[in-house]
Amino acid sequence: MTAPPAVSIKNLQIALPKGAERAFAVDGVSLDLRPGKIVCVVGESGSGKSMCAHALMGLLPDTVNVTSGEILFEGRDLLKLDDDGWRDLRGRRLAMIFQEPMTALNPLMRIGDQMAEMFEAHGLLTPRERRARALALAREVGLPDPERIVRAYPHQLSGGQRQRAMIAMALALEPAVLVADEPTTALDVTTQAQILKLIRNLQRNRNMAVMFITHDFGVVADIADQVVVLRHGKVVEEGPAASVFDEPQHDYTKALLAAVPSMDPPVREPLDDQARAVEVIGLDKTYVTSGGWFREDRRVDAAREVNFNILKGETLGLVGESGSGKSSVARLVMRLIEADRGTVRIGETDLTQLSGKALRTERHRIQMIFQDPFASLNPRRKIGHIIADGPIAAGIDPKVAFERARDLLKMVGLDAGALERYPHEFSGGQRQRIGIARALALEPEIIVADEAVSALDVSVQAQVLRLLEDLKARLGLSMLFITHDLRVAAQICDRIAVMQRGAIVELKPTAQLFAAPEHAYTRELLAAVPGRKERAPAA
Amino acid sequence: QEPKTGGVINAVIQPEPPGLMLAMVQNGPVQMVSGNIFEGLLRYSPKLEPLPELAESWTVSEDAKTYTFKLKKGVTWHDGKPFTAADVLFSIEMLKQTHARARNNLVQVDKVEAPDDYTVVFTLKQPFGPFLGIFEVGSMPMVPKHLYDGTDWKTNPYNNAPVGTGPFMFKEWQKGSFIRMVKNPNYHEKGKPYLDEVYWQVIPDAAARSVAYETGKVDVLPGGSVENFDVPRLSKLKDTCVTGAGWEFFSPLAWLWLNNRQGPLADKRVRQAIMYAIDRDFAKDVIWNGLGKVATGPSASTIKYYTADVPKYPYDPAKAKALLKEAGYKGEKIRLLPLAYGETWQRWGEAVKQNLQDVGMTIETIATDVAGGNQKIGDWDYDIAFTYLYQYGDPALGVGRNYVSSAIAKGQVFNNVEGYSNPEIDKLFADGAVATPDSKRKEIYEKAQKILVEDVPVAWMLELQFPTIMRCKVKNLITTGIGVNDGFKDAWLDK
Amino acid sequence: MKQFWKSMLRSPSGVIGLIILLLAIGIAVFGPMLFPNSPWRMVQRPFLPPFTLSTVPLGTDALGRDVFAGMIFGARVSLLVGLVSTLVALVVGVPIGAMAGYFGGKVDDALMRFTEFFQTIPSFALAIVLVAILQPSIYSIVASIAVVSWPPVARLVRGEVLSLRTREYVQAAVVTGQSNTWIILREILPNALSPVIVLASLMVATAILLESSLAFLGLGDPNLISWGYMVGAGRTVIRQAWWITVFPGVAILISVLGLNLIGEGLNDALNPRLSREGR
Amino acid sequence: MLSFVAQRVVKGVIVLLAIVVLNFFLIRLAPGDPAVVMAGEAGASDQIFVKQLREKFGLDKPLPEQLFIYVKGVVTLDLGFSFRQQAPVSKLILERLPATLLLTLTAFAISLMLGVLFGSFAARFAGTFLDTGITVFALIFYAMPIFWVALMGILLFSVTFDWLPSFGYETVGANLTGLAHAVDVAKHLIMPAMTLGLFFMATYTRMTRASMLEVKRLDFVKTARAKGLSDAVIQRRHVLRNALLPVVTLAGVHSGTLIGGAVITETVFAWPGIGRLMYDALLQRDYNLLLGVFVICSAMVLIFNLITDLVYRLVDPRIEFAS
Ligand SMILES: Nc1ncnc2c1ncn2[C@@H]1O[C@H](COP(=O)(O)OP(=O)(O)OP(=O)(O)O)[C@@H](O)[C@H]1O
Ligand SMILES: Nc1ncnc2c1ncn2[C@@H]1O[C@H](COP(=O)(O)OP(=O)(O)OP(=O)(O)O)[C@@H](O)[C@H]1O
Ligand SMILES: [Mg+2]
Ligand SMILES: [Mg+2]
Repeated sequence: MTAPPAVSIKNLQIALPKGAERAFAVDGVSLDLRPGKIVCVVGESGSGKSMCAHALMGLLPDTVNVTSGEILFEGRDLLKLDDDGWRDLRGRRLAMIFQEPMTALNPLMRIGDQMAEMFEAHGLLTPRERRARALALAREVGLPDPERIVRAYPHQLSGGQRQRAMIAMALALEPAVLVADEPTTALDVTTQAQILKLIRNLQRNRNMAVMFITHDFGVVADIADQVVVLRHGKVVEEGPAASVFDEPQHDYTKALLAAVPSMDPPVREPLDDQARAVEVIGLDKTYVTSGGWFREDRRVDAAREVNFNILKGETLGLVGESGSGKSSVARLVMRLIEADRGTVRIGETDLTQLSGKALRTERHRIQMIFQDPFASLNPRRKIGHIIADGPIAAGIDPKVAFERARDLLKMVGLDAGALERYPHEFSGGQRQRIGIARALALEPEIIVADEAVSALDVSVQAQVLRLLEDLKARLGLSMLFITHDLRVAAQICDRIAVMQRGAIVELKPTAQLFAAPEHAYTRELLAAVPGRKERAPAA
Repeated sequence: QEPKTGGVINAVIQPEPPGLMLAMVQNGPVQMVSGNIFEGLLRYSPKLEPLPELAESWTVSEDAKTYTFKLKKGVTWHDGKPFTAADVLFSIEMLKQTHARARNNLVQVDKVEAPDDYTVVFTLKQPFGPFLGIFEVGSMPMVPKHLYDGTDWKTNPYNNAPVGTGPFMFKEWQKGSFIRMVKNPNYHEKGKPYLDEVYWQVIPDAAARSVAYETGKVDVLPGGSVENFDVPRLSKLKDTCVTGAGWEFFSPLAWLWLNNRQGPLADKRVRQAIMYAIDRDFAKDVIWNGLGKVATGPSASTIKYYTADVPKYPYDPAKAKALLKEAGYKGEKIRLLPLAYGETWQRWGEAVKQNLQDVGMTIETIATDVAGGNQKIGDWDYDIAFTYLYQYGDPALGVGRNYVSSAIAKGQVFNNVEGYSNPEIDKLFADGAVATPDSKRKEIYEKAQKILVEDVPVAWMLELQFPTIMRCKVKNLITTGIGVNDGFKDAWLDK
Repeated sequence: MKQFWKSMLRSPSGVIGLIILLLAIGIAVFGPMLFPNSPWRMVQRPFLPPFTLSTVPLGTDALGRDVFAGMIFGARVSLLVGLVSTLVALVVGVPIGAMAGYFGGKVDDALMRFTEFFQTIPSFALAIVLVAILQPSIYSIVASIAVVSWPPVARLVRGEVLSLRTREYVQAAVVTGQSNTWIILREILPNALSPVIVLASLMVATAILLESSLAFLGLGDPNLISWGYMVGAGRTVIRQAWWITVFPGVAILISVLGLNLIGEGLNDALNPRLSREGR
Repeated sequence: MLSFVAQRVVKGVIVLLAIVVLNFFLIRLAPGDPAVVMAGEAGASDQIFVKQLREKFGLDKPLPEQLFIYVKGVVTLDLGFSFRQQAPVSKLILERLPATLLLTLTAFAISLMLGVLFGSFAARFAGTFLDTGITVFALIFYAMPIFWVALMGILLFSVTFDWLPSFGYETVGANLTGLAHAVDVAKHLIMPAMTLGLFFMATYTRMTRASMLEVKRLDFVKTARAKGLSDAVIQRRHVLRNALLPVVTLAGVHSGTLIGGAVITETVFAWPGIGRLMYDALLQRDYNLLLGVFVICSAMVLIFNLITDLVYRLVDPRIEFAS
């Protein structure tokens, strides 16, 4: 049954630079990737998943070194490869999808060109054919309006769209081994389902070996052949998917499985008698990008007549396909971009009417957790400052602010040493938590969380969600919770709004929505949630 | 040696002239180029004796008040029209309005008449000794009446393509690059000019000019176009001839304006102390590379009626200190204004400053560019200032103007800038201009020189010499006292 | 701060640069005290080549003045002109560029038009006019050079800020209610620093040489000697006496090299991705 | 986009007028009087003459009236009459403009190309001997006075080897046409363009290097490597393009100032350009000519600024046109 492994990682040990939270990012990891099989690597954020993946691609950061072990691919030890050797393998034989879509794309190159580069790098096809292939790829990964998207620049795409572009690139040359570092984290469930199917198909047809890093157990359940559980850089459990799910051996695995949120929304008290914390009336936003000298302008309706309100202590979920305008609505509510029309009210204050200092002082009432954790952290500021700056600006004594930053870090599961480090020294999930800590630091009334937990592993996710619930209860916090993880939405939201192409198509209390979705799109979404077939893990 | 005909000469012109219409603009480079296109009635030998040019001959009446010029016949303008006395009359009228020096020179003229096409008669109000010295092409160029009469002179198109009677015709001017003039085939002196063409190359950097000469791209470096420091090196090059001749008419003399009006410098002894304090031989040897001559007084040695029999001021710091002490100078600050004409002059300013400081004077150098310096001098806002001036052959033309009290006026950069006022000197110069005969004039001017040198209204430094460097195959370039300014008429190339 | 110095001292270029600069400043400050002779004094025969007499090790200039003394005394003025005018240019240019880029719209328009006024007049001409108006002195020269050197800084900073202000971390700072000043100072400028450092360390040389061009026109401070002055003064005799321009020229070159090395070290020290490990 | 350009042009014209007015006063603040300068040159400085000159140039009129006359002229594209050269300013400038543009644009292209090339090499081999070598090389041309570099070039290539002409724009009197003429001009152009270009090169070299080192560490470079792209392509396409932004900014600033900034180069090589014209006008206080040059330079700079902004947009699509 077991074909010879396509890649076999043996006893890999990767050292971190001085000052990092531990000596080795990865310590003695061994695992095999077999053709036609998907190995899911799960584990808490910061456990060294990405490091393994990067080592496999020969793309470890300068400051990090492999201290021992080997990675065998087609009989060669990749760790001993020279530059030319790597160049030949990368892209063609080994491909990778990166965790953070915004920074992983060249901001100055059109999407289509970046895709076409894949072929160019290996001297394949003519330029014309490359362009045609790029277009086809865009279509294949389900990018909407592919003709337009291939001409767009990364910043003009939604997070999910960017991620799909990345996936398209990685799959372009049908590599023997695909390393996917949380490839669907930023995607809505329908797209996620598509992509998973895509990867699955390709992997089956081409007999591709896949290393799939994720923390979404639904996804694991759907696609994994093998599961590897990492913790603190060590493999704690490994085995066929079914056995890991059914008979987890290690306590940690058990805990992880226990933390997977269920699709059944808990019963929630109706909050009707509460005051309105946020009121959004008739928001419209159209992006117009000038198309160049003679080309037509590109227009995207990111918000069309968006109306909703959030009561005090309530969490409103905002779900919808990638690119439907969720982040845009969040930004409009935050007044990071100006609406074409419409009003945003916080309590009694009309945020859209304020400006300057008045706006600034009101801002601490509403805080945001950004979708892209890396891009939203200043690369030249230490974490301590990043978190404490807001409170200090609000007039809190710096000492107190730093003290609180320390507490907050602890609260989101990072140790105090993190205060002194820079953003690039953290894993994706850790950065996400830093973002959360920053938003909480100001003790806002309202939090706009744009995919706040999507990069977190389930245990931390559960922890953070508990934290948010707790804060909500304690401080009467309201939340606009943007997510595409419907399980999470089910657990945390009082009501859910479903967005499609800039418009809210359905808005209902959670239980009602899950029980009786009206809109066709909502039904589609619910059907696409991964891991449904599998026995629901205990909530 | 028989002159040979044909050939092209490349000469350097520095700086680029602002225009070529000599009647309208008269700075050095304009004269140098246009002096070959236009002509005057006379030229002057190196001894400054008048020579015929457009005037064939001239006579002076007994009372020295009527000068009759016979014009040369058969002279044509470059456009073929004949040159006649009418042109002379028109030129004089025009120059009176556009040519400051000509106007000054002509104040003694009562009337000018043309009894026939080839005779011009000047009648003076009173005898004017230097009168025959004002007809050189730069001082009184002849202008074509038929092209200028009744037009707006300022915008006349012929300003850009001047038409004269000279040996060369204007052909082309690429601004910033070169001016080209070609042989006038109908020139009135048969056989001349010998050259086919002359290119005046505009090369603004002195070092680049030397290189252009070294690499054979130019053949003639008129006086002042390379740095003094370069002269010895260039002179030693193969086939290179150097001459200091050709400046007799101008005789540039450098001195320091001393502001006689105020402060310590109002005291004659302080001014004398300055003369003693400055090492002029050092300046000549080091700064001017041995070129030129230490000046003895207000007249250059090439000027008429020059005398060396005047009080002497050798370099004597001790004496200078003594004089300063005697005058009660107590270290009051004295402002020195160097001339912003380039490195040589800057160095000279520094050397003089050092000399004066050495005898205990407190000197503050004031920095300005040329225009700013002119303004300060014109406003009498200085204590000591560098300058150098042309002398135009006769003390009545180029010397007196700097010392007579009638020439004191604010806003001008020459004439009596120093504010020296001595009735005796005023009288001597007034008499000298109109005295006859020559021996009488000589006596007067020698007396004036002695008084001036004793009084030190300004501190005379050097008679400057600007050697012309050229290839030895260029023959006969400098034949007159005005040098290259009309030199290409006689020049020829020994191929 | 301590860490900053530590990483600065770890980069070899930074160390070499610092040594050069300290040396130059040391000469500028203490040189004239050790060398009491006026550099204007004519001490030997003119055009004495270097290394012939131990009393005038670097030879003499056109007037027989000691080139070595000139180098020592000139350090003070040249470094002053170079460093101070660059500093002033930065103090003016950085805030203007940052504000223009950050606020955009009308503010940007107004500030950029203002910048254009200074930027569009050829800088050399403007410097001459300004010095002429203000009367030449070390102060007016420094001021004029600063006035003509800040526009590129402003433009550069603006360009960088323009692209940085859309970054998400800047938006993150906006939503936490931080003041614009804070955001510009803390979030944006540190990330725009590297090109500014490069530009500034180059500007010093331009300033030193601009001073020499002014001196050449008679608009230098005639009572102070500087490297620029020496270079300019030796210009005409370059072919007879190379040493008059070459020595001060080399001094300028070394100072500029030093400053650029410091800039490099500074860049590394300020870059968190490098500071931990060194290279 | 077109409307953006149109708007900028309108604004540019307004700025230009403001610049004219301010320059008008600025120039006149400088001590010195053109009439006195000219009288001085003519070897005569009596007051009648100076007064005559002042009348001729309209300098006797009150300043506001002079300004009015001047601005009126500028609006109708008449830059006035040069006192000293006795010719229309626009004619004088137009005569020189082609030479200046040829020189500065060539120099500009050289400096940009070499600068970016060397800069990317230095970045690619940062910390190595090659990097240091490039740095020192670039700085030599930057820190050494231009006239020195120029003269050394002349001594080497004109005097010693006799390969290149040492001065001028073309061989005077050769009357070449067509290709021969172009070759002749190119030969004359090489040295001045190199001198000027090498000077500006340092800035671009250093800027490119610093910027590339910054960009090199960004995530998308990793993506590019994961694609299997060769190092050269990554450097060029991904790193360099992203690093180019500050270089473009600076290039924009320089391209404008280059026009009037080539005084020394033009002087040493006797290049008949505008820099020299301006310099003389300045020293002689030829107000109209000086103002004219300033106006032309300003217009050039404004045009280049606009181009820079457009190029910016090409280089960085994230920057939107403000309207
Ligand atoms: N700055 C911009 N300029 C032009 N178009 C933009 C811009 N930002 C977003 N868009 C477009 O607006 C649409 C909505 O984007 P938005 O980021 O709000 O989507 P989203 O719902 O948050 O998606 P995701 O779940 O993938 O993050 C997308 O089609 C995107 O391409
Ligand atoms: N450049 C770096 N310098 C120092 N430490 C680093 C660096 N990059 C990552 N780390 C540390 O290495 C460890 C492993 O990081 P890695 O990115 O592999 O985590 P991960 O398992 O992918 O987590 P996530 O699910 O959050 O992405 C973390 O503790 C992180 O803080
Ligand atoms: Mg990761
Ligand atoms: Mg989004």
